This record gives sequence, structure tokens and C-alpha cells, in this order.
Amino acid sequence: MTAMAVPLGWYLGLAAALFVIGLVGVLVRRSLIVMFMSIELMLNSVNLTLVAFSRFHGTLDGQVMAFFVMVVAAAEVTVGLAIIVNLFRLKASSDADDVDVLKA
Amino acid sequence: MTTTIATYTGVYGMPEAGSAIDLAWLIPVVPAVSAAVLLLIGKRLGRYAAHVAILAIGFSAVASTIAFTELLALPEEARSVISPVATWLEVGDFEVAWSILIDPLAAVMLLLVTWVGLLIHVYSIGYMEGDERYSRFFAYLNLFAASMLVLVLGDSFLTLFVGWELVGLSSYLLIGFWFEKRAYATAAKKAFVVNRIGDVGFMIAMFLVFSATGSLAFAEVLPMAPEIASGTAVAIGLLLLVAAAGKSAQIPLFVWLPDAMAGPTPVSALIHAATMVTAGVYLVARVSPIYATVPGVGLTVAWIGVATALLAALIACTQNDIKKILAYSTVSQLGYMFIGVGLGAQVAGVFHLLTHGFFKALLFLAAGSVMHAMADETNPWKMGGLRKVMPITFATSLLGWLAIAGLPPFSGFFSKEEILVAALDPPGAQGIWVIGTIVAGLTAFYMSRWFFLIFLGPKRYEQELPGVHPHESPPSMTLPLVLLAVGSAAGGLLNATPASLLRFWDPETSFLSSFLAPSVVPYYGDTPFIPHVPAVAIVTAVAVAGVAAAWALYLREGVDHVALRERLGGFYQLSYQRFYVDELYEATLERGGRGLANAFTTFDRVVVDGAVNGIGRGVAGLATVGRRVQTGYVRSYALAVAAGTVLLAAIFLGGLLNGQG
Amino acid sequence: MTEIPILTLLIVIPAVFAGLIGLMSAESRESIRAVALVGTLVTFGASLAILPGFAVGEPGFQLVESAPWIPAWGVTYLVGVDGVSLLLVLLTTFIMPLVVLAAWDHEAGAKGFFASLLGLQAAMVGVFVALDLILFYVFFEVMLVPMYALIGIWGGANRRYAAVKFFLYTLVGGLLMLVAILYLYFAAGAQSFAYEAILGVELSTTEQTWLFLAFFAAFAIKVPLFPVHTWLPDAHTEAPTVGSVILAAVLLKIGGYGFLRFSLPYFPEASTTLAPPILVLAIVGILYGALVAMMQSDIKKLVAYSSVAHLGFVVLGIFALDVTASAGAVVQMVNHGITTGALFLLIGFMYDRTHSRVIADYSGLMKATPVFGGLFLVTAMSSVALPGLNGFVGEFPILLGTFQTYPWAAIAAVFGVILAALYLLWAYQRMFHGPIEGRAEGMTDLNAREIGVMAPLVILMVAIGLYPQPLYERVTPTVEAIVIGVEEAGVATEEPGDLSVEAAAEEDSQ
Amino acid sequence: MTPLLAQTEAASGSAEFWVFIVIGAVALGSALSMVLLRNAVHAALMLVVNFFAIAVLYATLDAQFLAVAQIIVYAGAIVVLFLFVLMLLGVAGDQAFTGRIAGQKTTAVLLGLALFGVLAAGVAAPFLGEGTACNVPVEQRVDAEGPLCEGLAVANADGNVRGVGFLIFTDYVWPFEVTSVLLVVAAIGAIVLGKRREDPGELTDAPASAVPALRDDDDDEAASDEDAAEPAAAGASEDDEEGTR
Repeated sequence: MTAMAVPLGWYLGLAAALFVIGLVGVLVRRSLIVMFMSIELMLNSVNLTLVAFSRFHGTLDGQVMAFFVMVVAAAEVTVGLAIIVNLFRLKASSDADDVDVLKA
Repeated sequence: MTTTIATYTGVYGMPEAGSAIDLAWLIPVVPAVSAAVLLLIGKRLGRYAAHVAILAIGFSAVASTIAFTELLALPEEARSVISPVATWLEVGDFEVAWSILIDPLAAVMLLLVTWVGLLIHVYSIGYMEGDERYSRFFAYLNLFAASMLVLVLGDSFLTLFVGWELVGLSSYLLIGFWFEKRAYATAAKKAFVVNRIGDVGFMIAMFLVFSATGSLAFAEVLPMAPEIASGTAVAIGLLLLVAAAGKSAQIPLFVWLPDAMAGPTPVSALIHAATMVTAGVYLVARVSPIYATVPGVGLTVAWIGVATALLAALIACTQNDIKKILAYSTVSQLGYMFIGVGLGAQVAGVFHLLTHGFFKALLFLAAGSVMHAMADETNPWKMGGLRKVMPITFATSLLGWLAIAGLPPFSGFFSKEEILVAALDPPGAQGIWVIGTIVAGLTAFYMSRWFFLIFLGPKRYEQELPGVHPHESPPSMTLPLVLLAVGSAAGGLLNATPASLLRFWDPETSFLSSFLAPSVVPYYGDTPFIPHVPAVAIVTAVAVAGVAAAWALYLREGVDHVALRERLGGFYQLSYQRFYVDELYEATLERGGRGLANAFTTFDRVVVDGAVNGIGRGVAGLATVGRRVQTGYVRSYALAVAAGTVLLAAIFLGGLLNGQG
Repeated sequence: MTEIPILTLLIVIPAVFAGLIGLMSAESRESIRAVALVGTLVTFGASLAILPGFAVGEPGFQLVESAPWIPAWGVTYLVGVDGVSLLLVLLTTFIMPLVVLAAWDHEAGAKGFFASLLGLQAAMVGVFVALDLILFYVFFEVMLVPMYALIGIWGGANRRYAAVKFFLYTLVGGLLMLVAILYLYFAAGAQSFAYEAILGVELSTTEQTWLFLAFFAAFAIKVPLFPVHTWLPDAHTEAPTVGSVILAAVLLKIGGYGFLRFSLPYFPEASTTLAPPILVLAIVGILYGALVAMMQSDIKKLVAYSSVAHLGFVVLGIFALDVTASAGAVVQMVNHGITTGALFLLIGFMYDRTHSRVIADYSGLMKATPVFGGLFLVTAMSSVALPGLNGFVGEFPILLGTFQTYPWAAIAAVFGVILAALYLLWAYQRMFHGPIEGRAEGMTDLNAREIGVMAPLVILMVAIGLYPQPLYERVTPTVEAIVIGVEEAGVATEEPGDLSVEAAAEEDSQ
Repeated sequence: MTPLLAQTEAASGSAEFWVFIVIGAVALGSALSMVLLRNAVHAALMLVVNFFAIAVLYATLDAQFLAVAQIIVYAGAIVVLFLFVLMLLGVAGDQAFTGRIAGQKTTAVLLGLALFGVLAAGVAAPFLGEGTACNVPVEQRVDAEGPLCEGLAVANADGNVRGVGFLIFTDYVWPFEVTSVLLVVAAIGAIVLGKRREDPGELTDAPASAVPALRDDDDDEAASDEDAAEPAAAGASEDDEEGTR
């Protein structure tokens, strides 16, 4: 494979776009689970940047970082969903706006 | 042409040890101590409280007389004696000491205050008998005597001021002696506050004197009088006039004296006739060197005096309260004294002060004796024909009436004439002589009305009224009456020349003029009498006319007073309602003051306190705004986080870009 | 005498006794108040012991004791007295035994009550003797706590509001002062907070003005001066009798003391330039305070506003920058302590009997309770500055001195004398004169204890009124040094329309 | 010309370019649709598509291990978990977009665009990758001694997996161990959270009946939830005080 056929900037641009879509997803959607998925998307976009830089720099550190991100993401999902389930037990709804106990 | 007799020496000597003058500080201290004793343990003394008080005032009287004789013995120019007692106030460059100044003016006042005081103390035994606060009355009388003596013996403006205010306090206590009645308590407060207004004038004058001369002691200030800048001297003169007007009830501040009749009659006699009210006249006389430098101010004093005399005389003609008539008569006679001291004829002023002290005290005590017998009835129309029932009171009142009416040869004639004669020469004072003469006529009229309605004429009281048992007062009351009557009759000799009654004013030979000379500065000078015989004759004629008018109105039968009042109409009402002066003050000062006070109170509560609480509420309001940010929705928090990130990224990137760019 | 750290003793003794009371069991009320009385008397005795050691004509600080406290920051425990603070310390130690006696029948929480009283005394004496700025600030703030407790716990109906208002007002002022103190500390090279160390520091006029205003904020609230006075009436109406007495007798003096101790010597130019506006504030305080007092229906609020008026005179005296006026101001501070303290004690005795402070509820008290009426009249007359009593010997020199430098101020202020007579006598007349009605019926006259409390105060009123020299001898040298210090350092105060014929020896060469 | 444009013409020829364009579009499309689709399950499926796209991109970036890991971990485990929970809670129903917070949507979109603008500016910045061998136009990448910018050739010399594994167990061994602990903790956490409470009463303020048959059907504890607050699921008003606050 020729080195860097596609310039680094593009990958970063794509990752940025994905990240932004994830962010908007979190802010816009009311269902907790979809929000959660958007978070996963954001994490993935970060991984993409890491990997892109890894190739760009010619070292594998980026990829290892991405790997660890994946592990953490997995842990996060398990706990996150457990919370969502509990929340559902409590409020019988997974709508983020129903949970406003902390309202001042 | 103005001739001045013995010039004002301004020399103040020291008394030799052990003489009465040296121990003169005891004169005010003994009554003060006795007042304290009576206040503390008076109740237990019961009847003997009066004796303690009389002993104390008696001591002062005797001591004053001895001091007077010692002063007479001194050579004429060495008659001003200062004996320091102790330092009082020494602050920075301001220094005042407790010390006694005895000079002819003070000596004369001493005699008046102590002897008249003694007589009135004796009179009070009978009058105040059976009162539940008997001992406290005598305590207050002694306190008053002590204060007046401090005033008279004060050697500096400040010590005089101490006496000045303490006299105000004792008059407050005595006017409000029967404080159960609210009206009497209000009268007492009114007297104190009006005096206080005068005192403010006194204090500002003292500030001016101190900043001009660096001291307040008469011994230092009076000799320096000519050097004081004329502007300051005018200010001092006017301010002292305000003070004197407050104390001696002259035009703007006279409203308190008629109400002060709420006090027991001996109080009215002592304080509101003979002694306290004359303090203003004494002050102006004492400060004559300063007034001498600005004669114009003296003229203002005189005009205030004559205006007050006229106003008071007009009011007195229609009052139906024997004490109120005397009160207005006092205000009027004080006006005369102010004419005297104002026009530089201090001797005439002081002379009238003395004679007035005698006959006015006499008239008040006589009124007291009448009220005592008539169950405190004060309306003359419910009396009449008391001649037969109260012979001594009648006889003494007769002398008093003749004296005050200014008929020769009684004391009132001499002193009043001297004042009016003094008004003939000074430029612009002729008007004063004219009004003075009219007032003399009015005085004769209302005093005759007073005398006729009470003693002569038909009996207008029912015998059976409870408590009305007209009889002569006990000797303890009539004895003072007799002594005062002698004083009123013979008072004229004080300043009359023995040579002949007609040429009765010869400055060199008449006793009082020569005696008082060293301590006063007569700037208009005493003109010899001779050219003024016609003027004196006119005044006497007017006085006689006044008496005749009163006789015609009140002693002849068949005078329909009711019709008379309608015809007089407005004038009568105006005079009877006291020219609505009280109502005027009430509307302007009291309501204005109360309104202002209310405005400030609400201002204080609403604005100042409001601001403070406002700040408190403001902070609380801020908190609620802060609270609203916490919506409770996780997504709004997420939004906030996102916004923060974008901001940070922008800043970070900006930094990088222009760093690299 | 200087070996025994007498001034420190004056602070320590009350504190120790307060601790002692703290340890005692709450029930034994009698022994608690006995210990409190002994504590205050011992302190008073100790304070009298200062007098022989105190050189009368000496303007500087005497009996100075110092010990390192926080060396790292240059904070030393430095105490000393001069003419001004001596008088105020004596006033504090003199009033306290009377206060304890007056609170003899206090039941609720006697232990906390008397402990706070003694703690308050320790702090008050501390404030007057502290010569280290931080020590002064510490005592200035510590003093608030017991006072807050007195008002907040043993106070009247809405005591919480009054206590918090009092606390916050003074605290805010104090904080501004702290900022100024720190600025001064660094301006003086950050070595020490001692009074002398900071005295000579060079400050530009703008610096001086700002620092002056910071100190002014703290002290003006304490005085209290016109715009910042509204905490006083609330504090007085809600405080227990004893709290009011201490508040009036001592706490209000710290403002005046502060002006003389810190504002004038440290910031001469600022004091001179800012004197006229402050005088205007003082005059407004005098006239406004009197007028508002007239309209009060609660006698305690009336006396509180009268305090605003009286202390207006004190500030007038201080900022007239004239020796006579300032000396008069210090003596007037002591007089006000005695007179208004006595007034509050009397109102307290009345309140103990009838539980009402509304003037309209009473009538004919003079007839019902002659002794009470007599004492009230004497105190009222002293408050109205009747010559022969202590009020006059303080007020007259103030007005006289102020007239020398600012004639317009003196003339405007002197009318306060009329208003004072008006509101006090009007209240006196409504309560004491007239027939016996309302709560005056069946009211018992003062008992021996109460008369015992009032006796020393009345004797002092007459004694100072007739012979105030012992006070003036000690105050004048110190005040003279301060005022001349301000004149020399400040722009020469031109004589406004000097009326004196021969120079009234303004700058008499000392 | 900015370096970015230069790179595009140069790279347009290679296969990687086309792969990038297609897969990138797929990734973006799936991401967008995941966010926009009302039905949560459809969104989950779209997420899967996205993960696959990214996996392919990893492959083109010589990160073969990660590509596979991505497919197994993300696409395989996480999304399945999502679907599992979705089915469990039965909330797959299309949810209204109208959130209760005013102006949330528009602000969110604006913020997103702003963030994208900033990131794009950062990415396009000329300096990025300056001076490194690979950031030059293609023709300069090879000079005399051979290809300067050899990308991951050396690192992946004996295979990406071996390279990554080597690195993990040498430089990153500590993070590796820590993350393993993390995973264990996460697992335990999930179990604890998932356990059924003894007395759901004091926890839940929703009426017992409203809670779907989550509980094990064997124990028939009487969910005596006395304060039968109105079902929380109903669109409670903005500032309504929730149940037993």
C-alpha cells in the first residue's frame, strides 16, 4: 500500500464529523439509550483519529490507545445500561427529561 | 449732648480674705445644699421643710446685705470684685473657672432676689399648706433661688449661662408642680423649650465672644469690647437679645409666660414677676460695654421692648383671669425695662426692674391671697366687693395698683418716667416715647380694671359656694404683702434726689445712678430732667385718664358690658384671643416640626432601612436566578458541557493558530 | 507598676471568669451571677490600679506590653493606653459591674448570659488597648460574637433579624478595614502590624483617601453615622436591657475611638479634605436623629435615635480638627456612656415590671413612682446637656471648638440642643406627668438594688458636670498631639473667616 | 495552494482514496440516520453499520487488529447489549423529538456546527504534520534512499497484531492490567445494579403495577407501595414536584 494515499486531514475531518454527529445525538435525542449510542459513536470517532495518527506517525501507540478506549467503552456500556435499567424500574420510562429530581 | 458719669473702669479687684464678699460663693451654695437635703429627706421633715428652706434663703439674704454694705464701703472705682472658687473647665485654649463677680449691678440684683425670695418663701407656708408634695415645693424654690444667685454672681458668660439654664430647669419644675393636670405639664414643657430656643442664641453669642476675644470671663471680655469687630459685636448683641427675649418673654418668645401661670402663685410671684424674667434685662445691662460699641443694636432692643409692651398691654385689657392679666402686665413692664437698657439708660432699666420686683410680686401675692380665699377662683367677674372682707389684701393691693399705674409719688411713677425720659433724646427713639406713653395709659386702665373688679364694686359671688369663704389670709401671707407694699410705695426714693420731688433726677446725687455707674456703660447718657417736666406731666395725665376710663367702665352702674363688647367687635376678639399668636406658633412650628419629624421617620424606615433590606432581598433574588439554571434535566447540563468544550477548543485553537500563523 | 502586665490582666481576668462560669452547672444561677459580679469588680479594681501608674501630661502610649504572637507575619501582641483609651477602658470596667447587678434576676440561660457578658468585656477592653492592627481587628470582630449572642438569644420578639443585621453591618465594615490594614502593612514594607510601624508610612493623597474611606466605613457604622445607622434602633429594641446598656455605653464608642486612633493620625491629608462632608453627615445625624426620635412610640427606640444624635456631636468634635472640640468629643463619649447607659438601665427596670416600652402605655409615673421619676429626670437633664451635669461639659467644648474651625457646622449643630430638649421632655411629660393611668397603676418603685445600680451613675453625672478636670487633664495632651499632627501633616487648615482679633493661638507652640 | 488541496489531486489515483470516500460516506450516513431515526432499534442497527464502516477504515489504516476488535467488541457485544436492553425495556417506540427543554435542539445543532467548524479549522491548519515525511506531496515522499514516509510498514513488519501485542505487553502493560481490573469492577457493578431490591417500595415511586414484569416471577412480595403517586411516565409538567420528594 502506498503510504498515506489519503491525507491525514481527511481522516481527521471525518472523525470530527462523526464526533459532532454523536454530540448532537446526545443533546437532541430524549431516549437515554439513543443518547448512549451517540456516546459510543463519539468514542469511535476518537478511535478513528488515534488510528489515523498512528499510521501518520508510523508507530503503533495510537492503535494501542484505541484498543484501551475500546475496553473502557465496553465497561462503560455495561454499567451505563445497568443504570438505565434501574432507572426504568424507578421511573418506568427511559426518557431523560422525566428524571429531574435534581431540579433546584 | 451726652454726659457720662463715672466711666466704666473695667478694673476688677480681689476681695480681702474672710470678708463677706470673699465668702460670697456660699450665697448660692447654701440654698442649693438645702434644696438637695429637702429633695432627699424632705418627706420626713413634713412641716419643718419650710423652715429649712426659709433658713437657707434667709442666710443668703443676710449674706447679700453684708456684702452690699461691704461693697458700699469700698471706694467707688474699686467696687468690682472677683473671688475665684475653683477651676471648672480647662480644655485646650478654652478655660473657665467657677468664680464670683460682685459689683454694684450684681449686688443690687442679689438684694432683690434674696429678699423678695425670702418674703415669698414665707408667703408659701400659708399658700401651699396641705399640699401632698409640700417639701418638694420648697426644695424647688430653694433650687430656683440658688440657680438665680449663680446667674447673678456669675463672673463669665458661661457661669451666667449655667445659672441661666438651671433657672429654666427650676421654672420647668415649678410651673409643672401640679403635674397631674396635663395642661400644666404642657405649659412647663413649653416654657423649657422656648427658653432653650433663647439659650441657643446665648450659646452662639458665647462662641462669637470666645472666637473674638479668646475668653468668656467678663473681666477679660468687657474691657476689650471696643476692640471687637463691629460686625461681630452686632451679631453678639442681637443673639444676646434673642437669649434675653427667651428668658424675659419678649416679642417672638413671650408665649410661654402667660401659660406659666399654671404654676402655684408664689412661683408666679417669685419667678415670673420679680426675678427670673428680669434675667434678660440683667444680661443686657451686664453686657452694656458691648452694646455701647453698637448703639444701633440697643435701639433694636428698645423697639422690641416697646412693641412687646404695647402688644401685652392690649391683650391684658380684655383677659378674664386675674393671674393672666398680671402675667401680660409683667411682659409689658419687661418691655419697658428693655427700652431702658436698650437705650443705654441701664440705670433706669434696673431701677424699673427693682420697683417692678416689688409691686408685681405684691400684686401676684395679693391675687394669690384672693384665690386662696375664693377656692382658687380666677375670674374677676365672679369677685367684687372684697374690700370689706379682706382689708389688708385690699390696702396692700391699693398701693401696688397705684405704683404700677405710675401715679406719683409711688415707685412705679419714678422708674417708668426715667425710662420714658431716656427715650426722648436718642435719635429715632422719640417714637418709643409716644408708644410708651400710650402703654402707660393702657397699663393704668387694665390694672385699675383688675383692682376695681376684685375689690370695689358690687359683690358678684355667692356666699354658699363650697369653699368660697372670703376671709383675710393668715398673717404668714399678709406680712409679706405689707412689706412689699412698703417697698412699692417707697421704692421711688431709691433713685430720687432728696432735694425735691420735682427735680427728682439728678445723676450725681440720686443714689442708684451713682451706685450703679461703675458697672454699666450708659452710651446715650442720662439727660438732666428739667427740660422734660412737660413730658412727665403728659405721661401722668394719660395714666390718670386710664384710671378714669376704667372707673367709668367698671365702677359706674348701668354699663352694659355685653353691648360694649359687640361695638368693639373685632378689636375685643383680637385682644381676648391674644392676637392668635399661640395659634400662629401652633400652626407653623408645631405642625411644621411634627410634619418634618414624620417625614424623616418614614424616610428612615422606608428609604434607609429599605435600602438595607433591599440589598438583602437583592442577594436573595440573585440566588433564585442562579437556581433556575439547575433545570434537573441531564440534557441541559450536557448542552452546557458541550458549549464549554466548543469555547475551550476555540480558545485553544486560536492560541495555536496565531501562535503558529 | 509596669512589671505586672496590668493591661493584659484586664483582658484575661474577664475571659478567665467567663471560662469559670462556663464550667459551672447551669442550675446554680445564684453562684453564676456572684462569680460574674466578682469578675467584673476585680477587673474594675485592676483598671483603677492603672491610674497611679499613668503619667497625666504625657500624650504618648504608656504601660505598653508586647509579646511575639505570629512572628512570621510580623503580628505582635502589643497593648498600651494613652489619654483617650484610658478613659474608655475605665468606662468599660466601670459599667460592667453595674450591668451584672442590673441583670441580677436574669433567669433564662444564666450561664451563657453571664459568660457572654464577661467575654464581651474582655473583647471590649482588648479593642481599646490593642496597638497592633491585627490584634485590634481580631478584638473588633470577636466582640461581635457575644453581642450577637446577647441580642440573638436573649433578645426580644424579632431578635434574630436585629442580631443578624447588627452582625452583618459591623462585619462588612470590619472587612473593608481589614483590606485597608493589609494594604498599609504592605505599604510599610510588610515588617510589622504595630501601630508605630505603620504610623510614619508615606502615602499618596489618593491612597490616603481610599484607605481613609475604608477605615471610615468600619467606624462610621460603629458610631453610627447617619446613613448607616438603622441597625442601632433595631439592635436596641431587641437587645435585653443589659445588652442595650453595653451597646450604648461602650460599643458605640469604638467608632469615635477608631477615628481618633487610626483615621486622623494615619491619613492627615484625607482627614482634612474629607472633614467638611463628614461634618455635614454628623450634623444631619444630630438633627435627623433628634427629629426621628421625636416620633418614636417605643421609648427604647427613642433613646437609640437620641444616641445617633449625641454621637453626631462626638463625630462633629473629632472632625472639627480643633483641640477643644476633640477633647470635648472624647469626654462626651464617656458622658454618653454614663447617661445613655443610665437611661437604658431605668427603661430596663421599668420593662422588668410592666413588660411594655410603649410611651403611650404610661402616665403619671412621677406620682406613682417618685424615685424612678426623679432619677429619670436627672438622667434626662444630663442627656439634654443641662449645665451642671456631665452632658454639658462634653457638648459645650465640642460646639465651641467646632466654631473655631468650622463656624457654620457649630451653628447648624447647636440647634440640635433644642430638638434634644423637645423630644426627651415630650416623652418625659407623656410618661411621667398627668394622672396615674395605664401601666403606671400599681407599678412598684425602684428597690434597693436598682437604686444601688443607679447611684454611682448619678453621682458621676454630677461630679463630672461640676469638675471634669480629671478627665480633661488626661485627654487633652493626647488629643492635642493628634490634632496638631493632622494640622502639620495635612494642608494647613486655613482659618475660615477668622474672627479673632488677636490670634487665638491656634497653633500654640506645644 | 493549501497543502490539503495538493494532497487530494495527488492521492486521487490510489484505491485507498476511493475506499475512504465510499466508506466515509457510509459512516456519516449511518451516524446521521442513527441520530435521526425515531425508532431506537433502527438507530441501533444504523450504529452497527457505522461500526462496520469504521472497522473498514481501520483496515485501510493498516490497523487490522483493531478492525477485527472493532467488529467483535463494538458491533458484536455493545450493540447487541443495546438491542437486548431495548427489547427488555420495550421502549423501542418512536419517541417524540420535542424535548421539554426550550431551544435545546436548535442550540445543540448550532453548537455541533460550531464545534465542527473549530475542529475543521484545526485539521486544515497548514502546520499540521509539517516537516514530517508523510505530509509532503506524494512525489516528494520518495527520495534517493527510498520511501521517506513509510507509514506503518516498519511497525507492521511482522504483522499488525504482533506489533500491537508486543507494544501492549512492554510499554503498556500497566494500563493493560488496570483496564482488566476495570472490566471486572464494571461487571460486578452491573450485577449489583441489576439485582432486584428487597423492598422496591421505598425506592420506586412508580406504582407497583406500572413496573413491568421485571421481577422474578417466583417471589410474590406484596409491593405495598402505599403512596400511589400518579404514574411518573406520564408527561409530568415542567416543574411538577416528583412523587415523594
